[in-house]
Amino acid sequence: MAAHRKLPYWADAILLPGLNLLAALFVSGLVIWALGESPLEVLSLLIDGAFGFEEGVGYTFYYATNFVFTGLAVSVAYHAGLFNIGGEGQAMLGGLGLTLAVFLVGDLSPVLAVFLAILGAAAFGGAWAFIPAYLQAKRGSHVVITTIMFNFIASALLAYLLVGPLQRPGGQMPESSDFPEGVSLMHLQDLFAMMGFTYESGPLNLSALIAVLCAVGVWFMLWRTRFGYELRVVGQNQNAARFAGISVTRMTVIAMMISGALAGMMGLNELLGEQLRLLGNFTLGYGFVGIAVAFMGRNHPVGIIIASIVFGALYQGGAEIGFEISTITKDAVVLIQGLVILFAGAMEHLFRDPVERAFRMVWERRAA
Amino acid sequence: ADFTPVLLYDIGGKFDKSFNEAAYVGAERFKDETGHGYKDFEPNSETQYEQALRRFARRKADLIIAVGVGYSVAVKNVASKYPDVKFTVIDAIIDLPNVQSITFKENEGSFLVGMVAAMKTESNTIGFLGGMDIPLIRRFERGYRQGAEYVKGDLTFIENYVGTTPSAWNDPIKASEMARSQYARGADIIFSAAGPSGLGSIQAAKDTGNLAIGVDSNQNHVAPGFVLTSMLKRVDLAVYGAMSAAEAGEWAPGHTVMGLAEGGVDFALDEHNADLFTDEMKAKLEEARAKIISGEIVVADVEGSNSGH
Amino acid sequence: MEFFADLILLSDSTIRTATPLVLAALAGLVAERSGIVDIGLEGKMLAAAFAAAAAAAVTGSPWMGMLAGVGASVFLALLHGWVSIAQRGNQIVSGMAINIAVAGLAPTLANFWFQKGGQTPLLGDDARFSTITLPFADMLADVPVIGGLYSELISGHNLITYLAAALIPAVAWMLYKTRFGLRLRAVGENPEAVDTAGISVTLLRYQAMVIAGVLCGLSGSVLSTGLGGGFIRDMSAGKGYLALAAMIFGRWKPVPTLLACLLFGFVDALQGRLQGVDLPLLGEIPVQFTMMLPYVLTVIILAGFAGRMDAPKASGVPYEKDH
Amino acid sequence: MTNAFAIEARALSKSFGDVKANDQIALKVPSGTVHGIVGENGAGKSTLLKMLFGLYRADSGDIFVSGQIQHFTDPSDAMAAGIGMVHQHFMLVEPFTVLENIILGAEGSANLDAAKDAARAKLLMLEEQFGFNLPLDTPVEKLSVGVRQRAEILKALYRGAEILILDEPTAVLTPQECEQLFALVRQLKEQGKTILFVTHKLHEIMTVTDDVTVIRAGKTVAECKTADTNPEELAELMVGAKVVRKTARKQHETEVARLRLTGVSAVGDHGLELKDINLEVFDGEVLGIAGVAGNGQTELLEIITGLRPVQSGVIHMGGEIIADDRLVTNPIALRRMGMAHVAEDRLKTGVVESMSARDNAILGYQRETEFSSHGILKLKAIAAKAAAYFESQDVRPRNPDLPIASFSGGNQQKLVIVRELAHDPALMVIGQPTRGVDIGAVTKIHDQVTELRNAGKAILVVSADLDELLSISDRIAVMCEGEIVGTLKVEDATETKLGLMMAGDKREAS
Ligand SMILES: Nc1ncnc2c1ncn2[C@@H]1O[C@H](COP(=O)(O)OP(=O)(O)OP(=O)(O)O)[C@@H](O)[C@H]1O
Ligand SMILES: Nc1ncnc2c1ncn2[C@@H]1O[C@H](COP(=O)(O)OP(=O)(O)OP(=O)(O)O)[C@@H](O)[C@H]1O
Ligand SMILES: [Mg+2]
Ligand SMILES: [Mg+2]
Repeated sequence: MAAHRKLPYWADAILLPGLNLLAALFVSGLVIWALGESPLEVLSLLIDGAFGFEEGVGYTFYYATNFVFTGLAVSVAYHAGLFNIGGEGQAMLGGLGLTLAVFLVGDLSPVLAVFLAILGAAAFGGAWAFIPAYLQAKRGSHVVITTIMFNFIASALLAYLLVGPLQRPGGQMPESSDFPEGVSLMHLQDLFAMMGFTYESGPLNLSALIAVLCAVGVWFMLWRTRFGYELRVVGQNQNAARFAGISVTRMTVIAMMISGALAGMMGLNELLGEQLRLLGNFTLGYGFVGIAVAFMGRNHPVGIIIASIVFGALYQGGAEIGFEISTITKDAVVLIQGLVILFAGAMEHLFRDPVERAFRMVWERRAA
Repeated sequence: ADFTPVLLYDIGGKFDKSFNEAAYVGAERFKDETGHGYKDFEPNSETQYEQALRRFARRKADLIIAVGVGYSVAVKNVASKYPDVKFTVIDAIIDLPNVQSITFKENEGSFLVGMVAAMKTESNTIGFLGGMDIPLIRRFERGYRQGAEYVKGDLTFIENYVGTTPSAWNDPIKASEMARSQYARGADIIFSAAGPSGLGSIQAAKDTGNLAIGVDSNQNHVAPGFVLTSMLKRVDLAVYGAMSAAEAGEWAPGHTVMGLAEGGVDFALDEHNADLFTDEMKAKLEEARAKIISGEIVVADVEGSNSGH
Repeated sequence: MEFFADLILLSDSTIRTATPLVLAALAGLVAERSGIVDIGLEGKMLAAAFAAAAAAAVTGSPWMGMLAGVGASVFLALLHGWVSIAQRGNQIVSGMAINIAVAGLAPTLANFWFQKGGQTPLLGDDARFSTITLPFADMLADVPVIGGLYSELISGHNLITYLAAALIPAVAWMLYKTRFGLRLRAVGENPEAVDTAGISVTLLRYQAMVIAGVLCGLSGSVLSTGLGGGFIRDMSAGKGYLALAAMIFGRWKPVPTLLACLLFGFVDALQGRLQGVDLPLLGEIPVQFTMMLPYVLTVIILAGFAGRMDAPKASGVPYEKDH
Repeated sequence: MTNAFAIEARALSKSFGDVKANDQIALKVPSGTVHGIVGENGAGKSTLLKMLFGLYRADSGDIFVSGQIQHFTDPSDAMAAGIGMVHQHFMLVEPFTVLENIILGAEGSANLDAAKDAARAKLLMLEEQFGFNLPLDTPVEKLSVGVRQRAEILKALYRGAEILILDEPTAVLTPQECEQLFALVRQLKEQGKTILFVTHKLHEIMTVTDDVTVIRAGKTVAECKTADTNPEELAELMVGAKVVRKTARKQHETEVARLRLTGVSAVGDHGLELKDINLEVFDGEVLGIAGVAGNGQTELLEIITGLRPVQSGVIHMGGEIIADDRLVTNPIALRRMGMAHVAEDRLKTGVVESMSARDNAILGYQRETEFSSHGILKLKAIAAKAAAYFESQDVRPRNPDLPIASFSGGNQQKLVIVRELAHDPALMVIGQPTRGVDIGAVTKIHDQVTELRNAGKAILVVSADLDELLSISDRIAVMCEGEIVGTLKVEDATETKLGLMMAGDKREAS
């Protein structure tokens, strides 16, 4: 059964994506070479910057945390057959919910504030996804358009609040006051210090663990619970869902709200973990990158975590290149990110055929 | 080792045709004049502000200049951890013994270009175009308006903001559309404080045969004859000054405000717009400049001003 | 009378704003009608804007600019086509990747070639498509109503805007009145039917991508050499996504798509006009809320027009021909 | 060579990976004949036809058309050689009109209007010649399957096909439509065309073909004149063993109405309305519903199974109201009350194509405590159950991890049926129990339905296949235009009577 025999799991999950990543890096290398720099030097700076020292690793995982949240968000909606482009806006609203919770009770009890902030982020993010979801379910309004629109609306809303009611007194930029003392998610390096060893992990904070928990939760929900089963049925075949007694409307709304809640939690990392205030544009396109992350990760939580780390490494390593070589600007790094998404995310089959052929040859030789 | 200062831009990036670019110009001048190199970095996100500061602080940079109000919190955090490293922050005020803060009185410069606009307008309607509606930009608007009203009492103002996302600073098409609309509604001069989007406003001035006022850097050359003047914010001087002072060992912490008196803000007059100015106008402007410097005219600021004190 | 003048003004602005939108939306329409989802309009537009401005700056000719803009966009369209058709890749990811890569590539190249910080030099009047005054526009300007309409609204746009006006019926004609259009619409609905009818699905889709590339290239060119006068990083500013929304809103049909683009253009012009204006009853609305207006309105209209969307059935699905 | 075969295949082989779909297949079709091909699900019939039409390329072997060797690289080559094919799943663009569909790929002029005009003239001639009457300007999505199929045939004739390949053309047709098709086939034959005909219904082979080729496991196992064989022999050749119904209908009294519809009306699709439906299904009986497709049978199934609201009237199940003008009972609740439902359209409703067979094995029953508790799926129980289903129903291949889409329709149907049987239903509602299923599986499914009936359960069957209804029902109700025009005891029913009633003739109703 050589042909029906599938590639071993490791080839599917690691070898093929790895080859694609190499192809992306190769093309990036050509661009760097064309810009007059040494591709190898840049590559080594990138890897070294992302994984070469404690703080670099910290930053890599810090950025990855954002992508895990937004990638999971995209993927939960996707499994329900919905394309949520609104991660950006949902993250903004999540940040707002978080901030409101912090200012509401921050002075009373930091612990309670952190707890409520997490809930606030999820609740506001979910609520922001509710209207597009409801309109899709009840009125057939295309969720792709409505979520794009809601991104713009969210940013305008945040801009209004941050130069109005929530503005930092005396501030010049759209940002809120600092969170009250002690209202933050602990940095992991402090946690490590408490446990008795030092590891400088930069801004990496507890939300990274929350993100991993969310990934596990999403995995469990999708493939181990009845709810997840029903969600996937709705995503694949709405007629079959009705046949099986599942309410498509209800599922659409719930799935989008879970998606929005996950996107909303991105603020935990950026705001409650690091910036300790609400910034007007803290989402910085992470919501959009989440789409690429989700698909690169084949819409599986493990894949999403891996893809997030790749992107985290690109963000962090890319910054390190910028520190050292001024001709490789942030733009060049953005280009490399685009190429990685293209090769590793969109060209799943690029090396599949050659690799399968190679495997078949090996199998046949063994069989003979 | 060789003296190597570090220059950190804000998210707008090195060539924003605005104050980041001015900072770059100042650093280049320092490099040309002294032969000392410098390092610079363009961050992608707020998180990288602190990351960059830490990185260079840890390596004991000779001087770290951070450009932009966005750096406030990051500089505060890092500077307190590295008390023996010198920081200069532009557009923000940090009260620490190893930090020098430099801010500008944009409202004073705006006052002067507001006067120019009022003196030049024939329709008695002038416009303002901001990138985002944020306090920083409102200060430009406030000064502009006051300056114009100082000259003429009965002016009509039209005011627009481009957007609410970061792309508001990079949307010349929308800016140009808004400027066209203002011109069509009777404005004949528009002052835009919108970063690169402002180029769209200049374009619209050219296309409709009206006048625009540039911002931050001298933009008179962009469309000679159509740019009435530019409101200069001399971040280049600030950067050059800080670097030179540090090299000479004269760098000192504390807060410096650069207004008209210090030459930190101004309006641009050069060969591209000389024809648009009459001697009478120049005289009036110089008079006002003197009055502002002497304190006879107080240019108002918006709440949240950081240049006062 | 002032109301009328205002309306003409708004409409004039609507036409300008809608020009890049409608060109990009038509590009998306042709691509999706052939079965390829094109979320990469934004990137193609930006690439074209850059290439057009760069070529126009170097050669001094807007025509060379347009050629370069279209060339760049067609190249990306074919790349997206190759990923979608030959690689059977994920079309959404490919589109996103192109958007992101171009956002990085364009300023990088601009910097490399012009050292102006990710911008191209500003274009002189000769290097742009400047506004064209139609015959008699000046003469008629004072005739009441019609004069204003003609001289303000119809006259005085750049060449690409007029080209766009001509391309809308052309695309509609191509789609509904030609053999190619029939096959194009068929391949987006049921590629197997096309295949068994002996027509190459692959070729049709590549052809569609070329057309989409040309349209999107014009859309980008008008940004940097028509409406604007040079390239600035990220100058497409989300217009590609808006065009995509307009196309969906227009239910993948040319005329409704045009109307959607005009609506977006109009509401955008209106929101600019409403900024800082004292409205009866409401007073002065904070700018952030006037800026929300186009988006809120879109959502409301969309919710009003309930019903199914007629997306081409096969769009986004790679076609796997059996052996 | 004047006496060449219209189409001939010599030692054609085709493998998909390790599966030898066709293994040295031989086929000889004399010109001007109707040639039947029969075989089990997955025997390789479609694969053979697709090679003849240039859709697949043979691994080895040769194809001859009128004695000329052919090397088809794609369907346009086959069409050029005079071959036309009507696929099992129609190759039509739904929003296009019939005319547009017919000319697609053979438009002639680049100007569409001119092309349409030219085509219209030619089509009218063809229609006259073959007695078609197709609504050329109606979008295909609005047409019934039978009309669509004639559009497909006209499409092939329009391209000048001399050899027509029909892959399971009758699987979705009503008896009337079948008759029309057979008439057409005979007419085409008279005009000198050659026809290849695949079907699972052996009586059709007997009525319409001249010769028949039997395929088993990718090999030609027999080739003979139709006149020299009979259905039993063919079935045995196909399956490799005798095919017999094992279960006979037991005589017993039926008194308890398990399902009762009283004065039910509902809004249907395409402007149809269900009007004043009164119906009872008793324990221990099979009630068949006959009707031309699109006369409300689908809607009837939907209102009973909780998928469509009723406007007025009441539906009772075992004494409880399950639907009225305000109430729609959720399908899950209905299943818990003992109603099992085999959906009419497998792929559209009955299964989730991209999910594994294992996941599909619990569809609709996912909330039973057997499969989940406290919201958590019981994976082991599910896997065990799926394996048991596969075993008891002989679903092939025996791999519940494969996506259901990669099973043939017959095997999908076996799984769907056993899924519904497994929960000991008191009432079973079945739409098209054996559509596209081979003779072996048909027999098995019919046996199962009869066993259920004998065990005293109530069964409602909607089928387009009158033979099927006649062989498994106790009573048959006929629907026409949303109404029940009458109900016959199976002893009193004949195909002719039913056919008349299906056409709306109420006189036969008793
Ligand atoms: N595209 C394909 N890819 C892989 N295997 C295939 C493919 N098509 C057919 N097969 C294999 O070839 C075998 C023959 O399939 P084929 O479709 O010819 O059967 P068939 O006789 O038409 O069956 P049915 O009566 O169900 O239509 C199948 O068992 C299947 O395993
Ligand atoms: N892409 C594919 N990959 C693998 N197997 C396939 C593929 N396409 C078809 N097959 C196999 O081909 C066989 C027949 O396919 P086909 O589409 O003819 O089924 P079908 O006609 O719906 O079946 P039935 O006649 O039982 O209704 C199936 O057994 C299926 O497993
Ligand atoms: Mg078949
Ligand atoms: Mg079949």
